[in-house]
Amino acid sequence: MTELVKMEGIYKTFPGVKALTNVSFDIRSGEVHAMLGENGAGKSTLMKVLTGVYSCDSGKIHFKGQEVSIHQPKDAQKLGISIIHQEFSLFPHLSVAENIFIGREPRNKILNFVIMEKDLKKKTKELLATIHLDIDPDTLVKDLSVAQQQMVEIARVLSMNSEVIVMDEPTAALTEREVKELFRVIKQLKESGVGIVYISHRLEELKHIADRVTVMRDGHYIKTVDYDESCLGNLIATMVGRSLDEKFPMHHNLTEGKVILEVNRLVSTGVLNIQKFKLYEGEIVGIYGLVGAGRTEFARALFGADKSEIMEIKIQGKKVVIKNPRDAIRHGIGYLTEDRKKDGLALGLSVEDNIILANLLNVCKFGIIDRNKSKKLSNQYIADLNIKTPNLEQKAKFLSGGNQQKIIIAKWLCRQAKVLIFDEPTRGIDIGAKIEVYELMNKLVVAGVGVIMISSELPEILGMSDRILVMRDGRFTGEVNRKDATQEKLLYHAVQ
Amino acid sequence: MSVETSKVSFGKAGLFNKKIYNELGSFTGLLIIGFVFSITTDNFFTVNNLLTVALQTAYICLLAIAETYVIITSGIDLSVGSILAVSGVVCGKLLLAGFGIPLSMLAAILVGGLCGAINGLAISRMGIAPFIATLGMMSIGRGVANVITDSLPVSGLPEDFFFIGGGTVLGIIPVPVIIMLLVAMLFAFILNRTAFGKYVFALGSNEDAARLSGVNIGMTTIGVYAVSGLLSGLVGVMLAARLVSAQAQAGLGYELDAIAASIIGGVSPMGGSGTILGTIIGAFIMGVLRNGLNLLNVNAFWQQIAIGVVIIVAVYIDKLRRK
Amino acid sequence: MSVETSKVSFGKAGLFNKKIYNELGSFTGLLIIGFVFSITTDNFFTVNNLLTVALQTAYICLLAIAETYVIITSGIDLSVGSILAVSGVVCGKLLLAGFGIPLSMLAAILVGGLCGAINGLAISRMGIAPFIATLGMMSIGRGVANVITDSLPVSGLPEDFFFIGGGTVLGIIPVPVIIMLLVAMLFAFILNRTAFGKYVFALGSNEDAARLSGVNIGMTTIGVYAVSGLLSGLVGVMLAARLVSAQAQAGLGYELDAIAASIIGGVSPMGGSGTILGTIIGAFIMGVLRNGLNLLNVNAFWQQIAIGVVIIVAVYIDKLRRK
Amino acid sequence: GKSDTAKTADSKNADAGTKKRIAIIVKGTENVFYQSVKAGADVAAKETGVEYYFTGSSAGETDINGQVSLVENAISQKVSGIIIAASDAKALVPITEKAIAAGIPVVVIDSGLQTDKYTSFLTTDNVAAASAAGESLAKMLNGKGKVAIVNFVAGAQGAIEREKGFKDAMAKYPDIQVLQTQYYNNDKQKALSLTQDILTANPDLDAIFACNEPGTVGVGRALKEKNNKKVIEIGFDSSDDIIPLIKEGYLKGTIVQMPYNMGYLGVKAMVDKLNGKEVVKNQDTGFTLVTTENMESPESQKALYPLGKK
Ligand SMILES: Nc1ncnc2c1ncn2[C@@H]1O[C@H](COP(=O)(O)OP(=O)(O)OP(=O)(O)O)[C@@H](O)[C@H]1O
Ligand SMILES: Nc1ncnc2c1ncn2[C@@H]1O[C@H](COP(=O)(O)OP(=O)(O)OP(=O)(O)O)[C@@H](O)[C@H]1O
Ligand SMILES: [Mg+2]
Ligand SMILES: [Mg+2]
Repeated sequence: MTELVKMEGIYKTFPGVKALTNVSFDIRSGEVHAMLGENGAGKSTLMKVLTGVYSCDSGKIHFKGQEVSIHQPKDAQKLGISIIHQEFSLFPHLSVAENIFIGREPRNKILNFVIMEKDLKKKTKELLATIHLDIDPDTLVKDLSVAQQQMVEIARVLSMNSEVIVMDEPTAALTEREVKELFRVIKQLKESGVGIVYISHRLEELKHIADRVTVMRDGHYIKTVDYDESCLGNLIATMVGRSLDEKFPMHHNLTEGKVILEVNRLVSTGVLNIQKFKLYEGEIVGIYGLVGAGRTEFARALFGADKSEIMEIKIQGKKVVIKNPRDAIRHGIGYLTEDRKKDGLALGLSVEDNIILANLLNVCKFGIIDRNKSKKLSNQYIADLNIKTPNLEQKAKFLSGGNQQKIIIAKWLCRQAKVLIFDEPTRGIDIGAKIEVYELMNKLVVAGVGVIMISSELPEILGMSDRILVMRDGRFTGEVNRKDATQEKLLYHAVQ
Repeated sequence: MSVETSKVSFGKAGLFNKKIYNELGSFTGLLIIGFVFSITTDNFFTVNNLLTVALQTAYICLLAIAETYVIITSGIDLSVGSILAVSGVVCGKLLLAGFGIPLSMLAAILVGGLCGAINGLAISRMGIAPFIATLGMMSIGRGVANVITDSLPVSGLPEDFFFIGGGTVLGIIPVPVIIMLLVAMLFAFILNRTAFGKYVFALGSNEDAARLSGVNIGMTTIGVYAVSGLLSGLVGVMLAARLVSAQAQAGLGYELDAIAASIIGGVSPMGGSGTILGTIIGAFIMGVLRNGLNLLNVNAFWQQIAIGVVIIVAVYIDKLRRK
Repeated sequence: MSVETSKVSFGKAGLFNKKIYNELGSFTGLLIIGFVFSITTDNFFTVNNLLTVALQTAYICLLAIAETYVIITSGIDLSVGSILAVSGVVCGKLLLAGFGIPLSMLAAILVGGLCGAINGLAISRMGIAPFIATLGMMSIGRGVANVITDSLPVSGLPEDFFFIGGGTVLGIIPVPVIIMLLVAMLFAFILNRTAFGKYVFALGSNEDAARLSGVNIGMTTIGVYAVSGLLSGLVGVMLAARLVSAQAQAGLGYELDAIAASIIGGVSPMGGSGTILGTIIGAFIMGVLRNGLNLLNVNAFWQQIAIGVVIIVAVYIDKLRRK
Repeated sequence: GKSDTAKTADSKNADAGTKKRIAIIVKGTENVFYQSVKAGADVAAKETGVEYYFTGSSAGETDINGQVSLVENAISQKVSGIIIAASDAKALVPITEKAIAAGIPVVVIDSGLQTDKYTSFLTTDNVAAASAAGESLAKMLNGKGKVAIVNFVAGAQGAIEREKGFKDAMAKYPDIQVLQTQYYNNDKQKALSLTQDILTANPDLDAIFACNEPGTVGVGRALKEKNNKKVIEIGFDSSDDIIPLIKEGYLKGTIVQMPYNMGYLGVKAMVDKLNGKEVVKNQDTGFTLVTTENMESPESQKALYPLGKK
């Protein structure tokens, strides 16, 4: 195997943050090089340096033995290095075909500036077929589901025929089925000699694809080892600086709590048809399903974020009307959305403002904010959730992906909701933080909160839920108890 | 056309847009306004008047096409009115200096393009917000036009020059209308069928992503504002031709009309979407409204009120239909 | 002040902003401009002239505060100049009808607030883009002011009324300056220290996230435009008082000055950030510039050019500093 | 308009104490009209050896507040005298009175100011001039017909006066019908479009009265585009664009003011006042009605070419 890329002594600082300190890294052809590290460890930053998004303060990059300078994304593209970014980088108003081939459209031979629409569509169709994605190339990206969008990003990178492909948490927005598809593609790429960097917080994925693993911590390179399943525990310990005994902390299941939320009918034509749904105090209900099963739609309808035609629900036995998120929040529901950038965070505002946003009225007297109270609350959750931020005033957009996710969790914890809907709550957060979140959930349910956890990660669903509901086509197609639950059963209901 | 068809793509519906259906809403609005005036006045629905409206609106259409490009990138161009004045007076002075009509026009339009490119440079290289950069140019351009002419009309231009701004072809179709249609087709083609057009959309849809995809943000921005400047320059030359006299005061306040026409025609003020056809319809909604109210002899002050109300209502109806 | 302090928060730096440091850039710009004029003219740096500048700028400051709220929500308000005119003439008519100064002023300001609230309703309930909704109101308001007065000046107002717009306190400090400072402090407080203020920022930063966090988008939008209308109404009343005569033509074109002042003062045209202090500095940059160029007797046309250039340069310098 | 800057810039420090400086504040420096005022002032300034600066609100004729600021600036500069063409008859009163109280004499030109503390007022009598235009039009129409008025901006003092004078004249002829006044906001293109629309709406229109230079040109060009010599246009003001229209007969007559006189006599009056001489309080600077017929007469030629024929 030849060495494709070698990065040496990379340093990068942001105002107030030393993101990378003397990091070295290499990529060989035909390998999958996994990168592990806590949220904010500097993984994405290192890859952004490699792909020209950021310039490093100092350090060297070699490509196929030659020193190269990469100052902008174009430079990397020219060398044949491409990346699937952790944060979506698509154009919502452009079509799938245009998104995939932007900057590299098939052009008319004579009038070089004219795009050949037919060729573009044909090439897109062929490409989508190779990853078994059945969408019309003319669809606007804003009309796709999150998972479909992620697949479009993958298609775009594949279309570049690069020699090095960086995948920064490609599976965070995917479900089991697409993940399998992705792994198939990765194996093909490997065989054809492409070097792949694979960043993920879903450690169980590594066993399917990883050849080598590099661990980073706090902006430092820690070590690189050949992957081997037995070393995983060791790696995690290196990564988080302590050993984690159990992946899914057990919680004390209160048998027969009171019904806290009862949905009798929730209908939205062509999208949702829910007949019966109950959530008990102190319970975690997991909702599983494939992409497009309608889980997010269920959560949004319940929260009043989308209009539904029929909605008969009771909270703590009382009939309530929820017309908008404000009503839902007033009745004690909280909703952690699946796409933190789109509708989770106000990225331009400070960490503090984001944390207290849903809870402003409780830190206000006559509409005036009690600054001390607000600071105290924010600091408390920053400590509880171990959020890495230089200070309370830091803008949310400057935090790493995982820490952003934690801010949203903090927002709803701070609101002290009775019913919490977590849509993909651990998307993109590191193993240590995941366990913190799980422990938090446990603490919440012990305090009597009911949690609805939507997740595409089977182990998480199996490990955390007291009860699991499976959705398909906007309906519940099965219910399984914790002790009877197996992967096979859930998948059976999901595709039945 | 029923609502169910909303998801059907109309295939290759000409150069204007892939989905012409989107424009049906504002087009219906235009038809309704036209219909009302046809009934309430004797003279609205006559060939003569309709051609007059087309002529009056052609100038704003051209400026609105410029704004469409700019607004799709999520920018704004406040300087079109001033650039227009600069190009107009430059053209006038060159004509007086004896450079001949084609050469003077070309040079004047290029001066407009240059002013636009400077806007683009300030925005992309200096990182100035489009509102400020073009507001600056609005002030500078007006000042330059005044300095060039000492704010006196540039008159004594050759009468042949009139043809560009007010002449007719086949004895009836105004030249500005023909110019406008040709320009509209060209710029619709560029927007929808060329790489530059896609970059314009990409820039307005998600600038970060565009940068990460290797789109040359700087050149696209400069290009868009240069286009806006060129079109403004063209309009400046045409307006000067129509009066056979160039004024430093020409086009004062036209930027608001042009921007309004684009947005009424469905260009998203947040960027990322819009069509040339829609923009032209938007310009005609405003033009027909002004013409019709004049024909109705409505008091000038009530006209202001009516125009404000109709603009809002027209956009609202279009909004409802899109849902 | 060295660059290293950039991370030091100035703690409780008054009501204006948590980090007054952010404003140092534009403030330095203002000082430089002032310094240049102090050297080049005899009369710029005199108590009398500085108070004159403050008086001249107070009105635009108030309108710019209104725009600051609106632009932070990523909106725009083109109607401030027209609303100002409506409030001014309403106040004048009420005074003539004998309602007394306090009552007439209050009613006129509330009329302004009402116009603003209508803008807010059109934007939040009808989903009209702010540019269009307020453009409509700009036209409607001007029309209404003209209809009310038949476009004749409303004169014969009580001479006491002058105090609000041109009187002085302690024999020297102009009343409008005092009003402006009080309003600025109040609105800075609201923006930074109340739930409403946070909602304004949240709305501008990410509307979807704000909605899902329980922010009442509709009420916040209406509130913001109502605030803008109230402040415009206040300015309308003050301008009428200064002239002891109300005109339907008052405030024509002031919206561009107000918007420019906010953006020069660092309000992001994309929404989500901005401060009242910055805005005031922005307004003063424009005000000092105009005053200084007048004192220098610069030809009006070259003034236009100079103002355009300085605006761009001021924003650019501020931009560089923030990096 | 470049000379004034240069002149004041280099001589300011040298003899600021000795030389008298006058501020001439007009409604808009961009207007041909005020350029003629300036031409007159130039000559008078040379003759009398004073210095002056020439300014106006860059926001245009309706920016009353802007003009107030310009007067304030003049006061803080301690100029020797102020010559003003006021944007508003009442609004400018407090500030000019403040100037007078500060010992700065004020000469008013072009547009009236409702105070009697000024030194002298030199103007065209807008009402009389427009009325004369109306009378001559009525004669051309034989006292019968349909007439439109297009005016420059709603609410401007001059606009109100000219409309009033014209309408007063029309009121004497019961068979003349006057349409709603429409406005073109000083934009020639808008005046042109407006005229087309008025003609479409009123095919039987007999005449149009345009109230200032841009309007007169716009209306004239609209008639010329359609080669329409049937509709009689009467205008106000003169310029290089207007003169050919009269020659060709699209414009039957126009009122020519004497802005040059305003500038010339205004500076003279101010200098007299500063030298302690008696000054006439109200001076009519006069007007000439130039028509296609009389345009070659010496009087008309002088009115049309105040700065001399080029
Ligand atoms: N543009 C930026 N400005 C300021 N700080 C930044 C910026 N980008 C990243 N950081 C900081 O740099 C550090 C490394 O971030 P990075 O995104 O590389 O982490 P990561 O390892 O990818 O984490 P995650 O697993 O959460 O994605 C973090 O502390 C982050 O807050
Ligand atoms: N903005 C949108 N416009 C149109 N269709 C959409 C949109 N968002 C989602 N859909 C469609 O609605 C259906 C339900 O999507 P939803 O996101 O609720 O699925 P999910 O079960 O939550 O899956 P995911 O894992 O993708 O979140 C899918 O068919 C999806 O394509
Ligand atoms: Mg990352
Ligand atoms: Mg989902």
